[in-house]
Amino acid sequence: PRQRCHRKHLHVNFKEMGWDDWIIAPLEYDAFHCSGTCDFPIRSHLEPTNHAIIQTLINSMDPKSTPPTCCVPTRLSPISILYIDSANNVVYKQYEDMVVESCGCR
Amino acid sequence: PRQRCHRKHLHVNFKEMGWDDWIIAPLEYDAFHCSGTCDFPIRSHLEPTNHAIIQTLINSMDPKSTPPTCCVPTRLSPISILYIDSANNVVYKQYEDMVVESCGCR
Amino acid sequence: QGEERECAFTDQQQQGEVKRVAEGEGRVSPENTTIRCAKGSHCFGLWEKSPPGEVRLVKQGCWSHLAEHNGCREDRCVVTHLPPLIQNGTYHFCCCGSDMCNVNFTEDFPTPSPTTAQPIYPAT
Amino acid sequence: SGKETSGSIAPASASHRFLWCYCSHHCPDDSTNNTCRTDGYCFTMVEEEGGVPVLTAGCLGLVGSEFQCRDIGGFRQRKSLECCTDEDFCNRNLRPTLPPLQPPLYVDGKIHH
Repeated sequence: PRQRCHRKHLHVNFKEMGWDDWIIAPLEYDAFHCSGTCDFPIRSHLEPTNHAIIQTLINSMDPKSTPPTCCVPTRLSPISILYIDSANNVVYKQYEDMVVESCGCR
Repeated sequence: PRQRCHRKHLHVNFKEMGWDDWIIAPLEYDAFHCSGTCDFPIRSHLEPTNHAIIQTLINSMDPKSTPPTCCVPTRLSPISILYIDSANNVVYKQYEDMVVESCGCR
Repeated sequence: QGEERECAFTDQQQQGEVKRVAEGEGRVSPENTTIRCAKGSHCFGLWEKSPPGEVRLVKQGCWSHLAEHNGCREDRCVVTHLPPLIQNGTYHFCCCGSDMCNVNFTEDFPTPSPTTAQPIYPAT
Repeated sequence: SGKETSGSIAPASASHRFLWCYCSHHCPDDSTNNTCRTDGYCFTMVEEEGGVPVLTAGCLGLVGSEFQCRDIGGFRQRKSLECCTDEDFCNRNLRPTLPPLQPPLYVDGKIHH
């Protein structure tokens, strides 16, 4: 059966992306991502908005009129990155919204 | 060409949903919905998170590893609804997040 | 955003003044007959109209959040939709966009067309 | 179609306590022993999949419960959902039944399938 909206691993490797010329650490991390269907009824842990519920209802009545809602990150957390900036300084910075904490239907 | 993430009309008709047995007004409204692709680079008006940018980059490098990000509502607004509650009272209530104001890639 | 709106106010079920103000809807006058609504609001009214023509006022007040194409921008309160099924179809609702426009209502809705569908299996 | 059984048609807004529900088919990732917790309603739904009625159960949030716990005319797939909020795991006792098969549409005497 089709899997419903949930969080899945997403391994990010900055080295493979060729970013080890400016990122010192971390060179890889798990960003996770969201995947799966958003069927009626949308369970509470997927934290649907009223709009998402209305769109899901209309999609289940007439799939051609509107697509289902989409499984996307609803809560994200930061990671810290140590890198070399354009002036060759070593910089420690917190990057917001880099890791998916939870997914939902929107 | 595939259309990029943008807002589209979504006509909601409470009467057709059979809800004119509890909703007095409005009996229809435009909820809009979001549709379209989230390709690299994600434009600023689509307000991508860092995670969305990273996921889009990885998807464009290896589409099988992760899906593209999804075009979803990023700003919503309420509508007022006048309805009959379970105790047969006429209630005027503001329902949050009922109308899409803008879409983005998440 | 538009300017503040003044509307006629009636609440048969006294939904609770504090709750209403808390919801940012507006400030009810001391005499409890008008309400000053938030910027950009409209007014609405709800009446029960039952044969042979008796009309009872149910609710009047601010209509704060309007979806596009939902009307409410005229100066008069015009009932443009057939009454919904509720309360045996006696409810008449209208909304409008000028001060105190919801004191009264007028009707301008299509009379229901009789259904022409024929049952396949005529009653035996 | 959806029904709400706490003695009311439109879901009364449950006070802000949490409710434990029985859940099956798509429980939250962190759920244990087929249970979930919500600020809204427990539900049980029956839907027809491949001609076979399938029961699912779980938690619905308070936001949007007026819409999700409501009868809907015109679901493309035969399904019926019931909500409850009167006690923990109240959805164990819910027995929604599939709506009748849609009679063929007729308009002006012609049969439309």
